Amino acid sequence: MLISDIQKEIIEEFAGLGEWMERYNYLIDLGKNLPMIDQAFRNDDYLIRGCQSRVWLNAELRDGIVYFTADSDAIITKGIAALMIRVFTGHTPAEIIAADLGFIDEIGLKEHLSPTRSNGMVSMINQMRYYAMAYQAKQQK
Amino acid sequence: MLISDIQKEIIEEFAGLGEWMERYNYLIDLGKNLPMIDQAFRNDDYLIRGCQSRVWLNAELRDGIVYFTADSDAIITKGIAALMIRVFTGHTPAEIIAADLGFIDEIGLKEHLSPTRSNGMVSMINQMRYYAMAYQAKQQK
Amino acid sequence: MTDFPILKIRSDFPILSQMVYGKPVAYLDNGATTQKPIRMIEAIDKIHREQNASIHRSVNFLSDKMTSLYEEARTTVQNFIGAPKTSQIIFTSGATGSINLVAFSFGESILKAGDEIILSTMEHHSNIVPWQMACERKGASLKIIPVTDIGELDIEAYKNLFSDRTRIVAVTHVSNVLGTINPVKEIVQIAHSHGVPILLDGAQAVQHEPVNVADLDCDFYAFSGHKIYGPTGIGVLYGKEEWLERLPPYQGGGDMIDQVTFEKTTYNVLPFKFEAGTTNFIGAIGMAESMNYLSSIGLENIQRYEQQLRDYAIQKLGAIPQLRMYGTSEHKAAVFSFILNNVHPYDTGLIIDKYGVAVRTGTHCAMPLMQRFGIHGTVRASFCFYNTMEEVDRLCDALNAVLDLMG
Amino acid sequence: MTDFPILKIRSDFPILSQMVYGKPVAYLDNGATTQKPIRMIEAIDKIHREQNASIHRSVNFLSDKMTSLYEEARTTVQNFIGAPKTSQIIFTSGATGSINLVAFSFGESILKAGDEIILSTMEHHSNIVPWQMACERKGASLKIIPVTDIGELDIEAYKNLFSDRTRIVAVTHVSNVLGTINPVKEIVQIAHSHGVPILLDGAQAVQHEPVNVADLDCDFYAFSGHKIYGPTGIGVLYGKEEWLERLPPYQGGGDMIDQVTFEKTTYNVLPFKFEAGTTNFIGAIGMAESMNYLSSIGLENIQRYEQQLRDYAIQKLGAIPQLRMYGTSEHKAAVFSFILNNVHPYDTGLIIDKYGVAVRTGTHCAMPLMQRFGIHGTVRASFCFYNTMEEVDRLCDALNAVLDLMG
Ligand SMILES: Cc1ncc(COP(=O)(O)O)c(C=O)c1O
Ligand SMILES: Cc1ncc(COP(=O)(O)O)c(C=O)c1O
Repeated sequence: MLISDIQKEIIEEFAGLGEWMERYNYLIDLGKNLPMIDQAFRNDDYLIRGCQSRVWLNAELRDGIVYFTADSDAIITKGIAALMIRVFTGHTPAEIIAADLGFIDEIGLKEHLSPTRSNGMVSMINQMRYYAMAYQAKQQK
Repeated sequence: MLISDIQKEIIEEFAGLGEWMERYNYLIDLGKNLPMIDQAFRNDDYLIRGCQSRVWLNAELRDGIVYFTADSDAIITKGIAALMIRVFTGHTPAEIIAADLGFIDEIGLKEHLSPTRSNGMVSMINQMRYYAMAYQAKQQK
Repeated sequence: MTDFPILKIRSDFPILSQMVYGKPVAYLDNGATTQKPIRMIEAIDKIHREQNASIHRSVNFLSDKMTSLYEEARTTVQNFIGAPKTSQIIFTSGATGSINLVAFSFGESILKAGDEIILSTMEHHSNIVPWQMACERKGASLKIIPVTDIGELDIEAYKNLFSDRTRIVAVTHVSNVLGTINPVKEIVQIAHSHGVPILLDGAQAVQHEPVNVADLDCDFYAFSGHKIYGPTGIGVLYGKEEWLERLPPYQGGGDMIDQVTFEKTTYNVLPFKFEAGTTNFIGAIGMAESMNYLSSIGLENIQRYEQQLRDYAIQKLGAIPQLRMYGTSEHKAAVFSFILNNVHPYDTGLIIDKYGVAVRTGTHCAMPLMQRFGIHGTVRASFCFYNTMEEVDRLCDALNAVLDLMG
Repeated sequence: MTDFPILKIRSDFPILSQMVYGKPVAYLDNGATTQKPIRMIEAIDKIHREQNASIHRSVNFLSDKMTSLYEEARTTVQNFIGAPKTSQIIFTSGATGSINLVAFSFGESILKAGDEIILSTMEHHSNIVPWQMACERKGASLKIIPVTDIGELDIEAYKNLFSDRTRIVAVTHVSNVLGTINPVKEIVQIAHSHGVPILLDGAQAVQHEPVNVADLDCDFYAFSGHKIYGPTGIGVLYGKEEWLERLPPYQGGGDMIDQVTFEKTTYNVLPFKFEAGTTNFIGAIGMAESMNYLSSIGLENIQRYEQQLRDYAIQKLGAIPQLRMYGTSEHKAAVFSFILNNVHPYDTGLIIDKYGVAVRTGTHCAMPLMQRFGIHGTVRASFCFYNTMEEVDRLCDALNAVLDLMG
C-alpha cells in the first residue's frame, strides 16, 4: 500500500470515531497493542528528546525497506507512535522522505505536533525521516 | 525673612503671572539676572550631574550663614536655580535642612522636579541640602 | 465556610469565563503563569491608547507623565515587598532575568576559583543554571541542600554545607513543584551567621502571602510580573543597598550610564545602573496595578482563602487511592504535584484537559528534584485565590475519569 | 503631493488625538519610542482577556493556542526581516538585550586579550557599553570608525581599521541622532572581506524601510519592539545559524535547557537556547501584530512617504537661519538633530512642548557623537509615517516662537 493510501485508511477509521474520548480510547488501544521495542533499544541512545513523554525509536533496513519499532512511557504518545509506524514502516527510504503527513491534521492530532509541544512527536517524525535519509545516502554510495 | 516667608512671596509673585509663557519669561529674566558663578567654580568639581542642562553650584559659610551661587547653560534651569538660591541663601544650615519646599509645586514647576527628570534640578536641591548638612556637622564638632 | 468575595473576584478576571471544549476553564496552572485582573488589562490599554511616551530622557508632557507613572510603579513595588528604598527596586525582564543579573554580577566581582555556592535540590532551573554558568566561568562549585521525603529542605544538612569558601546561598521561597514554603527567615539567619549573603527566589511566593524583604533580611529577592497577575516581560530584583552599590552592572546600554567615552564609561546611580536600555516601563506599570489590586483585597485574606483551598484539595485528592502526592509538608502552598498509579502524567494532563481542567505536566523546570524522587515528571495543579472548591471537585472528577479510561 | 492614506493611518493610532496643553500632540519623538496601532492594542487586550496561558511547557487548550500564537509571531518576524529560518529569530527584551547577548556570548567564546572590535563614533550607548564590558573582561580593545562633518561614516578610515586581531564589527544601520542611513551592505562586505563577522544595530531602521537580513548578509541584526510600533519589553536578535550554534548561551533558566543535573547541564536547540525563562510572549505577539500592520501598508510606501516628510522638513528647517543642523547626509531618515543659536536644547524642548510639539533633547545616548561635534546635546525631531507636513510646520512655528522668546 502507498503511504498516502495508509493515511486515507487511517483518516477513514478516525472518521468513524466520535468525540475525543473515542479517539483517545482508540489511541490508547493502539498504544497497548504496539509491540514493545526490543529492550536493547530502550536506552538513551534511542531516546528522542522531548520534555515530557519519552519516546524510543529504532529503525532497520532490510532489502531496501525500512522497519521502525518504537516505545513510549506515555500511552497516548505510544498510540501516536503506532500510527506513525503503520504509515512509515515497510516503505523505501525514498517513499518515506517524499511523504506528506496530511493525515495528522485531519484526524485532529495537530495539537500534538506543534513544533514546541513538549511531547517529542515532531522530533519522532523528524527522526524517522533522518533514518530514511541516512539509508538513502547509504544506498546511493 | 524665614524660608517659608520667602516661599510665600514667590508663590504670590507667580500667582500674578498668567499662563506658562509669562512664567517662563519670568524664569528667563531671573536666569539672565542671576549673577554668574565665579569662573573658578564653573568646572567639573562643581558640576551637578544631570543628563541635559548642566548646573554648577557653590556654597560658602560665613558667620554661620550659607551663601549659594550657581550657574547653568540652560536659561530656564538657571532661572529655577535663581529661585532656589533666593529661598536658601542667607540662612543657617539648620534652617535649610528643616525647610519644606512646597512652593515648587504651587508655582507649577513640579514637572521640573520629578526624580528622574534629566535636568539635575532634584540633584541641585539635594546638593544644597548636603552642603547645609556638611556645615552643620562642622559646626557641631 | 468563608466570607471571601470569590464571585466578585472571579468577575475581575475576564478569562475565567472562557469555555474550553464546551466547559468553563478550570485554570489550575497558576504556577506557570497567572491570569490578569481587569484593572491591569485596562491600565495597559489606557497607556497604549493615551499615555505612551519614552521615559526619563525626553522633555515633553507625555514623557513626563509616563516617567512619573513608571517611578510610581517602583514605589508600589517597594511598598508591596517592604523594601526600605525605591532605589533598591530594579525592574528586570522576569525572575530569570533577576537571578541572572545577580549570578553574573556577583560571579564577576566576588567569585574566585575554589569558591562555593549553596543551592537546594528543589530549585527551579532558573535558580540553578545561572549559578552553574558563573561557577564554570570562575572555577567555583555548587553545594546542594537535600530535600526530605516529604519535600522539605534538610536544615541540619544545610548548616553543614557552609565552609570558609561559601560565597552565597540561593534558595527558593516556595517550591514550584512541591508547594513547600521554606522557613526562609531561619535560612537567611543561618547564612548570615556564616557571614554569607543570600538570594531568595520569590517567584512562587509574592503572589500568595505578604512578603517583607526587610523583615526577611535577605540580600536579594527575585520574582516575575506574569506570576503575580501582571504582564509578561517584567520582573523585579530587590537588593540590599550595599550589595547593589558593590556589584558591577550587568547589561550595558542607554540610561544605565553616567558618562560614556570610548576610553571610559562611568555608571549611573541606583536603580538605573542595573536598568540598561529602554525597560519594559509599560509592563512595570501593569505589574504595579496588579499589586494594587492584590493589596485592595489584602494579601492576608488571599493567603487565608488559599489555605482553605489547599486544605480542601488535600482532603479530596487524598481520597483518590491511586494518587501519589509529592510534597506533603505542613507548610505548603496550594500546589499539588502527583502521579496516578501507572498513568503517565502526560496522559493524565491530555485527558483532563478535555474536561476543561488546565494543569501542567512534566518536570516543571526542576529536573534535579525529579531525580531526587526517581521520577520523570508529575501532574501539577497549582491554585490561587480566584480558584474555587468546585474546581477542586472538577479536578478530582477528571482524575477519576482518567483512571476509568486507563484502567 | 501623495496618495498615502495619512488620515486613515492617523486614525489607527488612538494616541494621536490626545490633546496636550489644549493642542493636539505633534509627536515627533519616534526615535525614542513609537505609538501603537489599534490592531496591536486590541491583540494584547484580547490575549489578556481571553487567551493568556503559559507557553511551551503546559499541556492544555489555552497553552497550546498561546504557544501557536507565539511561534507564529516568530514566523512573522522571520518573514518581516527575510530571515532564512524561524530558529534564527530570538526574542529578547529589546535591542539593548539583543546586543548584550551577542557581546557577552561572543566575548566569552571568541575574544582573547589583544583582540579588537570595530564600532563607530555614531553608535548608541547600547551598542558601545556592552562591547566595552566584554573588552574589559577579556583584555580586548575598541577601534572606532570616524564620522565626517556631514555625519557619515568614513568608509576609507573604516577599511584601515582592520587588523589580524579584529574579531567583530558592530555598527548601526541608521543613526538615532543624525538620521544617517549607513551603507550597510558595503560595510558588511568589507567586514567579510577581512573574514570578520558583523552585527548591525537595526533599532532605527526596521520601522522605516524594508530590511532583508539575508540580502544584507549581516551575521547579527538587533532591534526593539517598542520602536516598531509594538509593546515595550520585547526585541529581536537575528543571527546566522552557524554563529548562533557556535555561541554559548547568555542567560540560564527554564526552557533554554535540554537536561539539568547539578553536575552538568546541556542546552536546548535554537532558538530556545537563547530564550531563558518565561519570555515576553505576549509582547512578541503584539510586536508581530504591529509588523503585520506595517506590512499591510507596505514598507516601501512608508519609506516613500517618510522621504517626502524628510524633504519637506529639510526645506522648512533650512529656512530658519539660526538653526544649526547636525547630520546632513543625502542618505538620511526623517530624523533631525539641531541647535538654535545661543539657545540651550533643553530650553528649546521645554518651550516647544508647551506648543504641543513633543521632541527629545539631550545627548540621545550618543555621548561620543556629541564629543565628535563638540556639543553637549541637540534638539531631536524624529518623524515617522503617521506624522504630517502640518506637523513639520508646527515644529517650525514653535521654534520661531522660541527664538522670539529667547531673543
Ligand atoms: C540606534 C539605537 N540602538 C539601540 C537602541 C536601544 O534600544 P532599546 O532602548 O529599545 O533597547 C536605540 C534606542 O534607544 C537606538 O536608537
Ligand atoms: C520558583 C521559580 N523560580 C523561577 C521561575 C522563573 O520565572 P520566569 O520564567 O518568569 O523568569 C519560576 C517560574 O517558572 C519559578 O517557579
